[in-house]
Amino acid sequence: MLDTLYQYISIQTLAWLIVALPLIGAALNALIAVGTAKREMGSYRSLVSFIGVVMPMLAFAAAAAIFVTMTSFESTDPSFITGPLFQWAVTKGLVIDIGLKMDQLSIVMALMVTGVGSLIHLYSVGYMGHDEGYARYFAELNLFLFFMLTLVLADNLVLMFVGWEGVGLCSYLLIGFWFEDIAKARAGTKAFIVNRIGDAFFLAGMFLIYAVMASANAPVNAGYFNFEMMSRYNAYFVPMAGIISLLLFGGAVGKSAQIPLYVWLPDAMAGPTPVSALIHAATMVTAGVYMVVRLNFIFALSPFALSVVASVGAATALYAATMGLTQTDIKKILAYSTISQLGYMFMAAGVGAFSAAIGHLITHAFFKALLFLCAGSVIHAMAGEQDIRKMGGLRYRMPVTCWTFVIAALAIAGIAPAAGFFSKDAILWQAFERGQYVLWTVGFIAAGMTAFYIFRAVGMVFFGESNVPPERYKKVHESPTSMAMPLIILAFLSLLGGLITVPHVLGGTDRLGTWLSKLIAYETSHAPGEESKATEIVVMVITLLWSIHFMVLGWVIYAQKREWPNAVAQKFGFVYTLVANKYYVDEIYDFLIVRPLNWISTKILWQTIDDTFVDGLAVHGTARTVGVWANIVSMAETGVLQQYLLYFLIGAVVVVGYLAL
Amino acid sequence: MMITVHHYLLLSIALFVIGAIGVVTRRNALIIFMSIELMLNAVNIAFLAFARWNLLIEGKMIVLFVLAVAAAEAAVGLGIVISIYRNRQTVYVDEMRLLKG
Amino acid sequence: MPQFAQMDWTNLFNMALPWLVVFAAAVISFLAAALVEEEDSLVIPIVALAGIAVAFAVTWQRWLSPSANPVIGMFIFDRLAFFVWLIVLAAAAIAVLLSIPYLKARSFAKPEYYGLILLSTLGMGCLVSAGDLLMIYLGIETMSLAVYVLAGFLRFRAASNEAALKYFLIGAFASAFLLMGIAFIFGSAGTTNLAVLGQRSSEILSGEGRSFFLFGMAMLLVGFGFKVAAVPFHAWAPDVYDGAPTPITVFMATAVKVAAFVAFLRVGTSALRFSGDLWITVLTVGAIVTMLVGNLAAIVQENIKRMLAYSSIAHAGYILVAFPALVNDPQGAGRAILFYLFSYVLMTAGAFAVVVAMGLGAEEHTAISRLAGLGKRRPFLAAALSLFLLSLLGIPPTIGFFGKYYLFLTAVKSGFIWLVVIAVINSAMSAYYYLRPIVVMYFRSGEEAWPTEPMNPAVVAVLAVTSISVAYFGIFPANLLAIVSRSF
Amino acid sequence: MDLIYSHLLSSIIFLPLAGMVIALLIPSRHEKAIRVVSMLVSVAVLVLVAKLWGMFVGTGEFEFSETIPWIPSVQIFYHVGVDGVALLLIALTAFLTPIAILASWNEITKSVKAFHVLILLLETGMLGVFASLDVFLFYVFWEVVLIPMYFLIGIWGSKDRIRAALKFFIFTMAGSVLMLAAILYASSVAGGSFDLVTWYGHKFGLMEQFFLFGAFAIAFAIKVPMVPFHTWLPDAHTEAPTAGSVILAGILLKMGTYGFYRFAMPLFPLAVVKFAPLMLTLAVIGIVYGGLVAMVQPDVKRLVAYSSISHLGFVMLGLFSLDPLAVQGAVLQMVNHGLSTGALFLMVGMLYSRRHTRMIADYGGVARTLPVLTAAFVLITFSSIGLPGLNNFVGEFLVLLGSFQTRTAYAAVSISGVVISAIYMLWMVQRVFFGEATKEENIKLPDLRVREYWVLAPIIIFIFVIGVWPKPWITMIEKSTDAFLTLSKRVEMIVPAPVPVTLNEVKIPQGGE
Amino acid sequence: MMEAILFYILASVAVIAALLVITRANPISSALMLVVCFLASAGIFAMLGATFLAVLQVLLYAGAIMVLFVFVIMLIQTDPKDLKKRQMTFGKLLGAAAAVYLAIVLGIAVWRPPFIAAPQAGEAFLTPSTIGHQLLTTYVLPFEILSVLLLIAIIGAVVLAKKKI
Repeated sequence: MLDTLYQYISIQTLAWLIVALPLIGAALNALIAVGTAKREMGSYRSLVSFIGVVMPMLAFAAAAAIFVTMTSFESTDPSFITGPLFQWAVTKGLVIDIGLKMDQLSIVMALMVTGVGSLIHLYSVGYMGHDEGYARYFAELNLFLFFMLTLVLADNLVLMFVGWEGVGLCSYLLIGFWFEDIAKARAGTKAFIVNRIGDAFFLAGMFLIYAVMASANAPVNAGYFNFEMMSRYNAYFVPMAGIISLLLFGGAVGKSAQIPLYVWLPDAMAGPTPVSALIHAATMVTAGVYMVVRLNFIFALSPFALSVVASVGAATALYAATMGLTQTDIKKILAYSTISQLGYMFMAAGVGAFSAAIGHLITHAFFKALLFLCAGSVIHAMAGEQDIRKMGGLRYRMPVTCWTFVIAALAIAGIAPAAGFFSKDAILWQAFERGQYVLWTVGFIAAGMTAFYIFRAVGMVFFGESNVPPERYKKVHESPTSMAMPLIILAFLSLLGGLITVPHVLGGTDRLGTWLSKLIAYETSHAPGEESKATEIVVMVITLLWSIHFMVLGWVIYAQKREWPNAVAQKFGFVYTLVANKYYVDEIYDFLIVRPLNWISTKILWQTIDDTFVDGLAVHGTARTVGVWANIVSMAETGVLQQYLLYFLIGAVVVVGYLAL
Repeated sequence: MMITVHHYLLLSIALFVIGAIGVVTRRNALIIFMSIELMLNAVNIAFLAFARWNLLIEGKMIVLFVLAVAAAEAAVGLGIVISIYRNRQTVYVDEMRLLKG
Repeated sequence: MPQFAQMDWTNLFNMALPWLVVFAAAVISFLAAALVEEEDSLVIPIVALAGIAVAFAVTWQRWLSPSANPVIGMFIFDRLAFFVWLIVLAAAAIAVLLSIPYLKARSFAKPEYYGLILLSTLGMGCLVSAGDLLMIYLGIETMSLAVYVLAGFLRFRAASNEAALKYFLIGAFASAFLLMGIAFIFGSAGTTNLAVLGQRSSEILSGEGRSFFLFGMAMLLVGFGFKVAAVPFHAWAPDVYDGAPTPITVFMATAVKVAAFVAFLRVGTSALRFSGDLWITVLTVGAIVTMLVGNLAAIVQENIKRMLAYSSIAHAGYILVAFPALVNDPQGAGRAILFYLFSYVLMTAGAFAVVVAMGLGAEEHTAISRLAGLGKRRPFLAAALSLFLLSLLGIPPTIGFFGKYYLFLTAVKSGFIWLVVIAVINSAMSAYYYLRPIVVMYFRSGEEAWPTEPMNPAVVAVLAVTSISVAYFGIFPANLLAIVSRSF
Repeated sequence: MDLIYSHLLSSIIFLPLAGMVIALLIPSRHEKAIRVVSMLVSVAVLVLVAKLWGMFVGTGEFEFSETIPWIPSVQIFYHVGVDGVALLLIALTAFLTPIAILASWNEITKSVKAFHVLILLLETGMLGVFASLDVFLFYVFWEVVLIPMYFLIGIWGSKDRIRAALKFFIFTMAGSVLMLAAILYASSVAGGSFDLVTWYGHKFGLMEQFFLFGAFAIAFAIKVPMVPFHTWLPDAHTEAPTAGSVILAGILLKMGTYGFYRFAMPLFPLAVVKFAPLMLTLAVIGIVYGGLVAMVQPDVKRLVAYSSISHLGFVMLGLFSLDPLAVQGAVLQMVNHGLSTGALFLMVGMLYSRRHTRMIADYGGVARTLPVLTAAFVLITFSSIGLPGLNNFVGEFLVLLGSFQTRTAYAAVSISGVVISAIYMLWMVQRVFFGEATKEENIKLPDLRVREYWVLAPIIIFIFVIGVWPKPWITMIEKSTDAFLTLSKRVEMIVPAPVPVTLNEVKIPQGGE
Repeated sequence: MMEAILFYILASVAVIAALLVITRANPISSALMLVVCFLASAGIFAMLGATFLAVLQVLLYAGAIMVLFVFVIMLIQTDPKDLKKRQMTFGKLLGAAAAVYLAIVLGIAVWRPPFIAAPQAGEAFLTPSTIGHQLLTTYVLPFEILSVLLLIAIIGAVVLAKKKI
């Protein structure tokens, strides 16, 4: 069947189509959006849905076709590049092509992005069905896919950066989608700005890469930023690898919401829930992880940089998990959970387990998207209510949502055999195996917390007594098919997605790891000896039991004994307040950075330096000095003739005195 | 005791400076004008002294012209004084401060 | 001294013909005054204008074919004299033209007026072609005496009286200094002839006559400083320009100044420049102080006549910037000065012409604030004034810019870069006050529909000629530059 | 037609002047006719520039050069010609002028004739500045630009316009008179010639270079404007009418950077070595400081004005880092800033014409009432922030990339500008457009009119064109910037030799490393 | 010796008279003192060999011009009581000081050796006929200009001073 396809269209063109289709969708929907601005959309609504949903699906189909083709390649390396569509910049010393790189990593990402993306688009048809910004929504969402795919498929760093910033743009637009709520608009602004801080580091990293490539005398024509070229001249990166890696990681910290730049992500929940699912859970936020893995050949050169990556990841994983414990907003819980899970991924990358990072990235995409979509379904049903304390017992009213949510919760909690179990276990095991016991311990604790907070949510939302006012409770209903369908598909994936990473010890083949192994420069793929096999199983079981324990605990407490937590909270009042207020980090940033910056800019830079000194003292001061002298000189012209004669005489005396003496 | 050109020049300078002092110290336009006449007179002495010592006739001729010009100036100057007196009933220059600044 | 006995009378007549024409016109105008009955008859100004026109044509012809032997007695009939006299005649014509409506508006069209302008012009003719200090003195006196009278011509106006008195007293005082200077130069050099002085000055300066010579030179500088209104001998200028009838102000600011500068230039190139450093120091300091005082005081003026008066002081300062360069590069500096004088006359006359045009009502309004809204009411008048002011400011492509440029270029070439830096900073400072009338005319709206009088053809003619020249020679200065180069 | 083609460059320069004369001849009550004529003339200029662009080869030397004796006795010639950079800026001028005229179609109702006359005069001045190869000619055009802009601000500006106009004038004048002194001095040591190409070949002494560079640099730095000579800019921008702001930000500021590019740096390379740290420091200060001050401005126009200071800091950083990429980036940044900031001012003008206020606090929530305007504004905002794929990114990226290689520390600090620009722009957008429309006046506003679409569309198209495919633009200027670098990096100066004053076909050294 | 005595007498008279000119409150006194000064100067003129000019000085200056002055003074000033009191101001002091300084400077500049007596021989004695000859030969041009000057003076004085033209 594919052969027939390739008679009409080359595989390169197909690759381009993956990127182009969402762009076309975005453009068309943008036109509709502008055309119907301030008017009723009417029949355009179905056109918008059609374009918006079909384009990502087609892109997914194209990606799938390429993936199938790649798996059937007989050579050891199935990757290929599309070659430049056009040259973005060519000058002496700089060549940047616009080209795509289809390799094992990028195609997996593309599949995930288009796949999950399509589902979420489909979900959005129902979720956003009555919004007046419908066309705008789909335009922005399609545009997001375009940029995300650009980011993923780019064959060079600059193009990747284009996607990188582009997804930031879309994130900004979509977070602030309901811009009339100033808090939402503010959240969008905050997200973009915090991301920008990371991007600045990213840029600096790119410039250093350029410097390295230039010093390596790499052939300019191929492009200094080309991944292929960079990996070929890998050796030259040795002296600078640490700093470059850290700078690039700075970018990842921003995009993937790690300490200390994670603050935007909880706020980003202001966007429509499908957006949170797609951008702030499944795809965009994982771009940082993707970038680290993509450039693993540089990161791997610097153990120090890797250890920083791992430490930041682990710290974030634990830290965010603690905050997840106390949140009462369902989306916020998921947001902190996302931050925490991203921490895991970085921890994996940091210990050198790049493929484990990607594995968790993929499974996380499934179950976290699912969690968000379920949450969206609940919120939709609850007419916008997001506080889990005002929910409860919803399983009777919306069973599909409930049970898919539980599946996703199992997955994220790492309960076998759901997807999360395998991927998370891989990370923890890799840390343990490489002797990173501290990291492992942190990850282990965080895993328990994860299980606890997610089942806390399950318990409070779907089980136990309902806190919903009865008349409202009656109105709660299951979501329409267009929304339920993606839930079911994702539940399926969350349940079975782990199969791609089933480790050898459990009789699996770690398909993903094998698939990616070509690209990973430094994965100490220990052929598991007998000893470690046993250890691995022991560790695995311990982790599993630990997670199950907390799962049960969380469910019991919050579904059955809801009075307990308050008692605990009162007992540990200070700690609880601290955590519930997210450690006051937003306030601290506000106090330490935002306010001082504002104050300095206003009072010192603008009013003091600019207005008072430069403009006031220097500019107007000069003018005033001139004015004063002008008045003095003018006053000397008193009108009295004798004065004039006096000036004359004095002048004459001076001239004569000077000349005659 | 020889009288040299320097003596005459000193006299000339003395008269010139006295005239100048008069010009800057007096307020009566007529006296200022007279002081100026004093200065012109001093110039004439200087011219004649130089003419005498250089044996040049030019100096004396110039004095002739200066005398004539001074006369002409006197006519015009007094005309101005009269016309201003008609308007303002004063010849004191410190009262003429219409124009200033 | 060249003996007069050997003089060729025919040659003299031939050369001095334009002078004679002006004199004749003056005499005719006095005679006509006896015959014409009505006061504001146009006969007398027309006679004056005709005389000036004929003189202009003849002078131009003389400029084209100058005599091989220009020195006649105490006169030098060279191209410089003819060129400058052309400027002076033009300025006189402008003064006459502006006077017609001005005097008519004040019902004081006395017939002697135009004759006095012509005689003063004649005095300037002597001044610009003077080859002898005595002739310079006489020229200055002839010129000034008439202007004293003209300044006080509006006898019924206190301001006019006051201007005349101030001008006269300081003028006489300055003449005494000038004369004293001449006396000492005569005493040390034994001659008052400029050419001879030029030949002998270095010898005198190294001999025992040095101190007398320098003393004389200092006094002479004081005298000229008064005439060109250089600081600190400038104090009379704003008051006199302010109080005098505006057409006479034009005459003083242009013709008198040009003639005085050219006489100064002649003296400077022939004799004084040999004193080298002393000359440079005095003139450098003088130039700086003059520019500064002129520009500073102009900033706070509320009266456009006074503002232009200070502006003309500042411009004297700019011209003085080129004087130190006379020491090394007399030709270049002289040409630059001449060019600048020409441009200065055009733009100053133009600007004052607008002031005259504004003052044709019952009263003369010279407050800058009265210009409010002129841009709307009288777009052409406002545009012309803007053009002149911008030219005075030195914005290309106006003649004022090129003039200034050429002037400063000469100074820089002779190494006076810091002087030029000060000058250009002054020039920037002058933007303050040159822009003010423009601001008022265009950016503020005036309620009254003033001035009510229609434009007078004479004023229109002056404005047309000056504004077109300012623009044309600003863009294409090459031809004018060629004329100037052949004149010096 | 042949005459026009054989003197294409001069035709371009003086066509607006001819248009000005025509406009002058039309009686002022025929406002429509005046508008149409001005529009047609400016479009005709654009067409001719397109023709010029088509004929441009890009050799790195001056093309289309024309030399006519002007004031031969003082060696002043009418000498014009363009290299890639000049052509780019000429194109920008020709592009923005019709847009400015169109933008004023309904906004300007007072003294319509004078307005268009001045705009056309301004266009001639600006084109002349970019095309002059004779320093005297350059100075003339440089000053000619001053007057119409002064009037534009002073007559059609808003409340505090008089003070702003005066400040603009005196600031610029103060700088340019020093430049005049420097020009005089340079010509007197360069054998009296005013020809730029001759000057390029002249060896100025070390101290001479310092002083001359200083004088030129002050004049240009005021125009750019670099901190601390910038305070005229916020006032001028704020008070100017929309068209004035567009031209001021879009083109006039580029005259300063172009001055550095064309004169101050290649003429005085030794001084560049000496002063580069200072200039770079000022540039970096400008980037950060301009951004931070922009952040806290309560007035949209002031905000955009301060953002210009920040953006032009990047241009200066690029020029003075003397790296090929950075210089190319700087040149592109000039154009990009012209487009984006021009568009921002246009849109602020559109807002102003609806709401008659520039204060951010008076807006809020207008996105609902003006969805399309908001969309366009956000787009331009992101262009200004430097979103990849839009025009500004190209310039900023190249500047930072290049300067990072030669001037790492400065570039590293400047990267913060990337963050700051996001802060002030997005914060402003948020406060102006988003949130609930609480104010009565903001609820009923008409969205973009057809004319306004036409005003914005060309700019938006070019924002995409340059951002998506910058290669042709870079190719066009590459040779020229190489030549610039060769000249500006002549630390070992050319052997002093009497320079022949042959003005035709004088070649500047071919670029290359 | 005789010359010296004469010189000192005349000089001191002239200087004292000049000082009185500038110090008298009443312009009439000043005018009279000025006449005295002019007469003394005429003596000096004669000593310097310019007898004709000395005569002219007496006739023209001390005679005609001073009479004119006195006329004007009488014309405009009726009562000596109206005379303003003289006052000492800083400006006047400064002016006087400057003038005195000028005198010192000039004195130093002038009082420099060699002090030589006037040459006795070859003095061109200025007789009226010499003057006439000179005026119509060497000085004919200034002479003509002088006539213009006097014309201006006549007309000017009339224009300014006449009550009604």
